[in-house]
Amino acid sequence: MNLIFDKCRRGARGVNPPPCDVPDEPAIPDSLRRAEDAHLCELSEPEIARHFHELSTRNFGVDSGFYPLGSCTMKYNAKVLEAIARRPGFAGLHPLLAKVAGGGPYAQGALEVLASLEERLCEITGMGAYTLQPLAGAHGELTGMLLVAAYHHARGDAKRTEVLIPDESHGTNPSSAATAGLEVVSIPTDPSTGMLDLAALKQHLSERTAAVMLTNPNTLGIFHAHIREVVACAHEQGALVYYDGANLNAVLGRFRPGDAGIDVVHVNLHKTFGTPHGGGGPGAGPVGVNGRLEPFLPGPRPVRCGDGQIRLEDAGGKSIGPVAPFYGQFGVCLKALAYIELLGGDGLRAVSEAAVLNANYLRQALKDDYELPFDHPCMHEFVLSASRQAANGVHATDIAKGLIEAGIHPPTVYFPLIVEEAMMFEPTETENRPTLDRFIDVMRALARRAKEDPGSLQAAPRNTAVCRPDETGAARRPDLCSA
Amino acid sequence: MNLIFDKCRRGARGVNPPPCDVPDEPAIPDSLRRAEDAHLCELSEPEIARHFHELSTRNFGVDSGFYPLGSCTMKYNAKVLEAIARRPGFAGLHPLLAKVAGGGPYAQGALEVLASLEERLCEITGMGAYTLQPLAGAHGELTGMLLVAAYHHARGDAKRTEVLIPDESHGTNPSSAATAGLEVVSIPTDPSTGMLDLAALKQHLSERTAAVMLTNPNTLGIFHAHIREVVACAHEQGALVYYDGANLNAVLGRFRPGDAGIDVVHVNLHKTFGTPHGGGGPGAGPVGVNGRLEPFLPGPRPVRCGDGQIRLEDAGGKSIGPVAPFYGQFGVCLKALAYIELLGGDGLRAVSEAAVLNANYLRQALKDDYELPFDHPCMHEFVLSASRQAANGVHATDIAKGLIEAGIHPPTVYFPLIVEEAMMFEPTETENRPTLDRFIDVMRALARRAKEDPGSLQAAPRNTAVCRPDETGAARRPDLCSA
Amino acid sequence: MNYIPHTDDDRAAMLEACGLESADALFAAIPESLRPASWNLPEGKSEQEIAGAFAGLAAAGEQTPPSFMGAGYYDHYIPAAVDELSSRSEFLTAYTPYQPELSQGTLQAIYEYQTHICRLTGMDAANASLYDGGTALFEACRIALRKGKRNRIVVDGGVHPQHVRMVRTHAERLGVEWDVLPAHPGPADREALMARVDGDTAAVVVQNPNFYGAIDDHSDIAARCREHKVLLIQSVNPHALTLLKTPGETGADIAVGEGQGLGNPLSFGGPSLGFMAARQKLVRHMPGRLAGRTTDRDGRDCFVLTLQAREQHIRRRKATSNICTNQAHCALRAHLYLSLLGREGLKQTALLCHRRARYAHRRLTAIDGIETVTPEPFFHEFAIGLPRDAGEAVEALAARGVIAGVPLKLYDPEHPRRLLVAVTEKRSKQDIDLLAAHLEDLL
Amino acid sequence: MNYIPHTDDDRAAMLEACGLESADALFAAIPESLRPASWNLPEGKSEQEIAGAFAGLAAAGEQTPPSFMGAGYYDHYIPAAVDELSSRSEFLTAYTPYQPELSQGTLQAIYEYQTHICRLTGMDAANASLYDGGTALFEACRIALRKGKRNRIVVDGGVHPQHVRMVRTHAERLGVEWDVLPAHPGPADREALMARVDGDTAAVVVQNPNFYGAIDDHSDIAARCREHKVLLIQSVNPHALTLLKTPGETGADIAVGEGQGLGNPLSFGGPSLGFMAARQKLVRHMPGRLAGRTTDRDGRDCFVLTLQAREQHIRRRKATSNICTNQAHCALRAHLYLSLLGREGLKQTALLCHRRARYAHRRLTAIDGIETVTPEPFFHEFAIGLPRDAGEAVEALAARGVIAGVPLKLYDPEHPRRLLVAVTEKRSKQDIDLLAAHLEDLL
Repeated sequence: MNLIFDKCRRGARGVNPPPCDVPDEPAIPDSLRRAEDAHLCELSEPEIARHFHELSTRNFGVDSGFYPLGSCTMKYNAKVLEAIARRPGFAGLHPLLAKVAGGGPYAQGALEVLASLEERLCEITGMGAYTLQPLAGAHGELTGMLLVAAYHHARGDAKRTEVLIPDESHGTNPSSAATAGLEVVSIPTDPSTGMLDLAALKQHLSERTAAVMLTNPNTLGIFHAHIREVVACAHEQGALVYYDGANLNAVLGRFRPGDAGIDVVHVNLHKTFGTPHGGGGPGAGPVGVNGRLEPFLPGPRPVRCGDGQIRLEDAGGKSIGPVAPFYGQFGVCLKALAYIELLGGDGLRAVSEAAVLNANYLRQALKDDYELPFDHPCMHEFVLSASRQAANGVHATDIAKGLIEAGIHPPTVYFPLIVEEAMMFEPTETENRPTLDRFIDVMRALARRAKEDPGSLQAAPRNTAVCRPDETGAARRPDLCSA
Repeated sequence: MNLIFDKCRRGARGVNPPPCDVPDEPAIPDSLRRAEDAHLCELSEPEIARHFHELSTRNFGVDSGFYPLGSCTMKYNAKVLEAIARRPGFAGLHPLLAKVAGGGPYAQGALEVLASLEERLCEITGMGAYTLQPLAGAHGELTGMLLVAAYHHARGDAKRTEVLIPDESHGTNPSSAATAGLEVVSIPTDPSTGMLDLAALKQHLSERTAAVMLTNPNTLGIFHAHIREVVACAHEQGALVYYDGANLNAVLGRFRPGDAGIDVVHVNLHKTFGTPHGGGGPGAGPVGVNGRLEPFLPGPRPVRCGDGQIRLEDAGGKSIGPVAPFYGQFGVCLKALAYIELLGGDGLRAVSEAAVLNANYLRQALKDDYELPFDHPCMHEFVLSASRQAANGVHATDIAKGLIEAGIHPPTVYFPLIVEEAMMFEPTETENRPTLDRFIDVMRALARRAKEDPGSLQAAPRNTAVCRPDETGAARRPDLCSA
Repeated sequence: MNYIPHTDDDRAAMLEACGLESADALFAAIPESLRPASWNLPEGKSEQEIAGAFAGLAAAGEQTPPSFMGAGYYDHYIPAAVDELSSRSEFLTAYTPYQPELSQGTLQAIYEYQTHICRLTGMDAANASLYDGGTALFEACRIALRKGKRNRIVVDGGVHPQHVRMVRTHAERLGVEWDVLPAHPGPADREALMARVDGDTAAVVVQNPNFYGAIDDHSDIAARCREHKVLLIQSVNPHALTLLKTPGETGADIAVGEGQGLGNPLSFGGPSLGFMAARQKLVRHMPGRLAGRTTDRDGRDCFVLTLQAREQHIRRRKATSNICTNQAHCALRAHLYLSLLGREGLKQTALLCHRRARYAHRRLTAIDGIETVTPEPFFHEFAIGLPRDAGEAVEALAARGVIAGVPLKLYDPEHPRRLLVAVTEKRSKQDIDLLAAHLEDLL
Repeated sequence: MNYIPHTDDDRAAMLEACGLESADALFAAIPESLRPASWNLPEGKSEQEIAGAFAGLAAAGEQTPPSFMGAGYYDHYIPAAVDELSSRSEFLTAYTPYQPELSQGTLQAIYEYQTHICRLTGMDAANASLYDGGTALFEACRIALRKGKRNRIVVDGGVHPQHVRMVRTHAERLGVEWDVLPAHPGPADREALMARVDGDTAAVVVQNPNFYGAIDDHSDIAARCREHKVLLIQSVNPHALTLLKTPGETGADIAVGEGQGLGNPLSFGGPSLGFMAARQKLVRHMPGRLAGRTTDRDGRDCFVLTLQAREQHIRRRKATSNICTNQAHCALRAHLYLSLLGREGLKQTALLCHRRARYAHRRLTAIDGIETVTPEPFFHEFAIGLPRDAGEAVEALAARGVIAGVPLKLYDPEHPRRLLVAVTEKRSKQDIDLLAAHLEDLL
C-alpha cells in the first residue's frame, strides 16, 4: 500500500490547535528559523483513519491468532489493563508532581502503584529490593551489570571485569555486559542435558569474574536444576550471579531466584505480567537485588512513611545514578501491577502450570515429526530443529512461512544459536486446547509437505500481502526514509 | 467461521463477579426457579477476544473503505465523539437522577447537552421546538404522525386520516403512517423533473388529508423547488406538512424546512451529524415542530430557568405522551451536539457543499456509462440505473457485487422503487478526490465488464469469505437461533 | 474544515469537472426565496476546545455518589472487553448489514445474540433488537392485535408504568381497549387477571420480576390464556432470567424486556436495548430485523438478514412494523457481555445482586418506621415505605453522599412515601451499610 | 482463573497426553529444595474489584489543577484518533516485526515515522525509537566514542541535567572523559565550548531549545566541530523543530530528543520516546531497530527490519547497542500525532505555545520582584527568578489551584529561587492570568 506521504495533498488539514487568545507575536528572529516548513503529512482525519486502519489490517497481534513466538511470551493482554492505564489520573500525571511539596498529593496513587509493584516483585522473585527504572529487558540487564561492576568497584575489587554467559543465552546478555564495559566469556551447554556445563563454568571462574549471567529455565526451555551449585561456585570465587527473568512465566510460585541465592534479577514485565508488546515496546525491565547490592540501586525510590504516605527517597552516595528520566515505564508498571492483583498468588501459579502444560503438550505431539535436540520434559517453551526437513531443502524459515500461510504466527527461528535449524515454541497459558490441536495438525501437515512437496513450502506464504521481502537488498542499499 | 457456541467447553469461565460479602442466602423457592441453567457461552476472555476480533475482520465499516450507500450518509465518524460519550460523567449517569431533588446537580451537564441540542436543531432546521425522544428515524416519523393525528383530533377534525406520500419515498414513511393508525395515499413523481407531481398532489388533497409527508431533497437526490407551493396547497386544505430529514446533509445552511412553512420535521442525527451507525443502530430521530404543534410534544423536556439551571418540565395535557423511557438516545444526542459544536455554522455549510460537490462529480463522470433516469444536477446523492447492463444479464446487484470485489461498499440497490435497476450513490463530504476518482475507474471498468464478460460479474465477488448467500432458502426455512 | 478532505485545488478542479463556476452553483436548484432566514450558529472549534468543553459538562456527573436507583435501568459492571471489542470500527461504523459479503461480522453476531436471548428466555426465536423495553412491549402488543383480530389488552399492575404509558402513546390511534390493573407491588392479582381473560382479549401483559422487584410464576395465567387463545406477553429482566422460571417454561407467547443492563451503560437513559423473543408460530409476525443462517453459493455456512418481506422497504405501509434502524450496536454489546460473563458468571452476578438486595432489605426494614412494600421473594430490587416523603429523603441523603433509590411518587403520586431500592453487584456491603446508617440517622 | 482457558477436563486430558499424573509433575525438574520459601500474595480478584481499586488510586491525580510543569515532559493535547487508532489490537498486541509477512502494518508505520523524524530534523536517517531522550543521548555519545576513537565528550551547560546524569550512569565504565560546562540559561557559552573542541574530543553535546527554554543557533559550533572531526550531537524539541533551524541546517551530526510530547501522555514519566536521527555516514553506526523499504519476491514494495547485523541477536557482544525492545508503540503514536496535526497543525501548535509562553513571561516578569532568567528568544518555556524559594512558592500556589512550574532547585540547588515555567496549547490565557494573579498575590 502507498506511503502516507504519497497520499498527501498540499493544503489538506487534519487536527488544528485552538485559535490564539493572547496578544503576543512570535519573537524568533529569522536567523534562528528553519528555511522552510517541515514536509509533514498533509491529510484530513478521515484519510488518516483509513490509512492506519489499513496498516492495522496488515498486522498480526495476539487477538488475531496463535502467536507461539519462543522467548517472547505472547500471552493474551487483558483489556481491562488498557482501560486502567488510560485513566487521566494516571495518564495525565506529570512526573515532577511527586517531587514538589504541594504537588505530592496528586501523585500519591501513582506512588502507591510503584511501591506496591516493588513489594510484589520482591515476593514473586524472593529478592530484597527493586528498582523499577530499567526501561526494557535489555536495559535491565545493562542496569544489573552496572550494579555488579559498581559493587566490585566499591569493594576495591576493580579487576573483576569478566561476565560468564552460557552460549545458549539471548544475544542481549553479552551485548548488555559489553555495553556496561565488561568482558564476555561464553560457557558451553552440556549437550546431554541442555543445561549449563558446570565443569566448564568452574574452569572459567576466577578472580577476574564479575558475574555469572544466566536464564532459568534457559532458552532451550530447560530448568538448570543445579542452580544452587552454580551460585555456590560463583560466590565462592567472589563473583555475583545475575538471573535473566525472561522466562519467569515458567516458574511463578515454583521457583524464586532469590531463594537460590541469586544476587541480581531482571523481570520483563511485558512478558510475564500480560502487558502488550506494542509491536516492539514499550516494555519494562525492573531489576531486583539482594541486600548487599541495594545501596547501589538507582534513585529515587518510593518509600512508605509512618503516616501512610509514600515519598520518594533519593539514592545514596553508592548509587550507580539514574538509568531513566523518572521512575521507569510507569504505564507498563501500572498494567503489570493490575495484572498481578487480578490473578493473585494462586492465579500466578496457575499461569505457570498452564504455560508449562501447554508447552509439554505440543512438544509431546511434535517430537515424532521434528528433531528434538534435547529430549527432556520442557518448561514453558521448547526447541525443535528442522534439520530433518533441511535435508530435503526445507529450512526453519520455510516452516515458518508455511505456518504464516495457515494463519499462525511462526516460532522464533534460528535461535538459540547452538541448535541447528532451531525453532523455538512458546504457546503460553492463554491458548486453549483446540488451538493447540489445530497447531499440531498444521505442523504435522507441514512436515509431510516438506517431504512430499518441498518446493511449495519454499514458495510460502502464498496468501499474504507480501511474500519473502528481499532482506539482503534492504541491508545493502538501506532505504530508511522517504525522500 | 464457527459460532461462538460451537467453541464453548463446559466449565470454561470468562469474567466473574466479586465474591459475596453479605450473609444473606438466596431466597427464591424452587417453584419459581428455572429448571436448568441457561446455556450461555462458556469460554475464557482470550477466546472471546479472538472470536469477536475475527468477526470484526469479516465486517466493513467507514474506516475500511468507501461506503457510498445511498440515503444512509455514511460519513466519517470522528473519534473524539466516542471519547466524549465514553466519559463516566455521561455514560454512568442514571436517567432518574434528573428527576429527583438532590440528584439534579449531577445531571446538569447532561441536561445542558439536551437543551443545547434542541436549540441547535431549531436553528439548523428553522423549527420552533424539538422533542429528542424519538429513538430512530422511523420512530421520529411515527412520532410525527402521532403529533399530526393529535393536532387534528384536538381541533375536532378527526376525519383527517390520510397521509399523502410520494411514491419515491423511503418505505418507512408509509409504514410509520400506518403504524400510527393513518391511511397512506401514494403520490406519483413527475417523470420529467423527478419531483413530486404537484397536480397529482392537489388532486388528492382533501378534507380527509391529515398530512403530506415528503423528503427534500428526495430519494432521487432532487430538490423539490416548489416546496412552498406544496406547503401552501396543503395548508389551504387544512393539512399539515411533514418533512423527512433523512437528506438534511445536502442542505445545511442552504435550506431550512421551517422557513418553507413545514409543520413537522424529523432529523436523523446518525446520518447528518456524524454519529456511527453501529451496524444498524442506535440512531436518533428528534422531531421538530412549529408553534401550533408544540403543545402536543412528548415530555418531559429540558427548560432553562432564570438561575442558569436546567430543569425538566413535564408535558401538558395535550401531549401525545412519552415515546421513549426518558430523554431519547442520549449518547447519540451527545455525539451529535459535539459534532455540531466542532463544525460550527460555517463547517456545517461546508459539509453540504462538499457532499453535493462530491455527488455531482461522480454523477458527471458516470452518466455516460450508466443510465441516468433524471438528468439534472443532483444534491448529495443520485440514482443511476443498471438497465443498459441488465439487457446483457448484469443487474444492479451484480454491479454491487463487482464493487465488493474491488473493496468498495456498494450503493443502495433497487431503491427508489420507481427506478428500474436503481443504484443510489451518496459519497458524503468526507471522501477525498482520489477515492472518488478510483471509484469512477472501477465503475467504468464494471460497465465494460458487463458488456464483455457478464458471466464474471454474475459470479462476483470471488475474493470474499462468503459469496451470494441463499436468501430465498433463508426465508423459506428460517434458522434464527442455534439449537 | 474539520473532516472535509478537500483542498482548494481539489475543490476547484472538481467544480470545473462538474461544469460549475462556484460552489453556490451547486445549490442552484434551491430558489433564492428559500435561503435560510437565519443561521445563528457559533464558529467551529478545535477538537481540543470541544473535548475540554464536554469534559466540563461531564464533570458534575462524575461526582455522583453510590446510587441505589434502578426502576428498570441498572448500574451493572461492564467488563473492559465489551468496550474494547465492540468499539472496533468495523462494527461501530458499519451500516445495517444489507450486503452479506461485507457484513458477516455483524450478521453472525446478531445471530449469536438472538441465540443468547432464546437461551435466556427459553423461547424459539428472537429478533435483532428493538429500541427499548417499552417499544418492545408495544411491538409485542401489535403482534397480538394483528394476530388475534381482537382489540382488548389486559395489563397487570406490576408492569413498568413508563412502559405502559409508552405503549398507550404509540397505540393511541389503533383502537385498543386497554384494561390496566391498578399498580400493586406483590405477585399478579390472579382473580382480577383471570376474570379478564376471555374471547375478546388479544393479550395479557405481565412482568417478572415486576416493577416493584417481586418474583412471580405466571404459569397459571399462561394456561388460562392458552385456553382462550389469548397471547401472554411477559416482560422480563435478563439477569433474573438466569435464576427464574423462563417465559418458555411459564408458557408465555412473547417475552420482551429492557436489555440495557447487559453491557450497556446507563447513559442517562439511552441508548438502551429492547429485546423480544417468541414462539415459533409467531416468527413471521415479529417486527424488526432478523438474522438467519443459510449457505452461500459455495455451500459455506453464512448469515443474512431474512424474512425481509415483512419489512417496510419491501412491504411499505403493509409492513409488520416501521422499525428499521434498531439498536444493533447495543445488541452486540449485550452479546459480548453475555459471552464474557457466560453461563456461570451471569448467574453468579444475579445471585450476588439478589443476596445483597436481601441484605439491604433486612438492614433497611430493621429501621424504625420503615415498612416492607414489596413482599419476598424479590430479585434485586424492592420497594419500602418510609415514614416521610421519599423524595425529600432521597434529597437529604444525596447531600450526605448516597442516592437512596427512586421515589415511587415519580410513577404513582398516591404513594409519596414509597422508595424503590435496587442493588447491583456494584453496590458493596459497605455501600449498603452506609445507606442504612444515613437513612436511620435521617428518620 | 482469569485468562486461562482450560477446563478441568482439558487439563486432565492434556496431562494424560503428556504422560503425567499431576500438574506438579510438570515441575519435576525443579528440585524440592528450590521450592519457594514464601509466596505471600493476596488472592486473585474480579475485574470489577481491580478496576474499582485502580480507579481509587487514579482519583487523586484526576484533581490535578492546571499545571505549568515541563522540563522536557509536556502536556500537549492528544487528538482522540491517536488513542483510538493506535490501540487497535493488531498494533498493540503484536511483537517486534520479525516476520515481515505478518507485520507490514508495524513496519510501514515505523518507516513512515522515521521519515517524519527525518523531515522534522532535517537529517538523513532516523531509527525506530529509543527508550527516552536521555538514553538516546547516551547512544549518540556511544556512536561518537566508537566512531572517533576519542574519549572526551564536551557537554554544554544548557543540556537537560537529568539527561547528563543518565548518560554518565550508563557510561560509567566506558572510560569517558566528561567535560560538562556549568549550567547556564542563555545561549551556549561559545568561548568555553570552542576552546574545548580539538583533536581529542569525540563529541560536543548541545541542546536547542536548551533546558531553560532558550533558542540558539549552533551553526558556528558545528563548523568548528567539522574542522576537528568532532561529532556535534544536538538534543532538540520536536514541536520547536517546526519553527527552528534544524539540526540538518545547523550542521549537527546526530539529532536526539525526547518525543513524549508527540501524542504520548505524560504517564508519570513513562513510557516516553527517545528519537534519533543522523547523517547518512553514520547509518551503520546507529543503534536500535531500523525499518527499511525493499521489494518482495513478486516485486511489491514492502518493509523489513534491516541492518540487523548491527544488532545483538546476531552480533551478541559486538552489537552496536544492546537495545532490543524499544518504544515502538510510542513511535506509532508519535507518527499518528504528526500525521493528524500535520505540516500546518504542528507548526500552529508550536506557534501558539510560543505566543502564550511570551504572554506568560510578560505577565510574570511584570510582577514586582520577579526577574528574567532565560533571555529571549525562548520557545515555550522559560526560567524566572522569584524573590523567595521557588519550591515554597509552588507549594503555596498548588493549594490555590495552580501548579506554577518546576522549581529548578530540583536540578540545581544553587538556585533555589528559580522557577521553570512551560506553556503548552492546553494552558489558556485564562490559566496564565490565574497563575499571574496568584503569584502576584503570594509575593
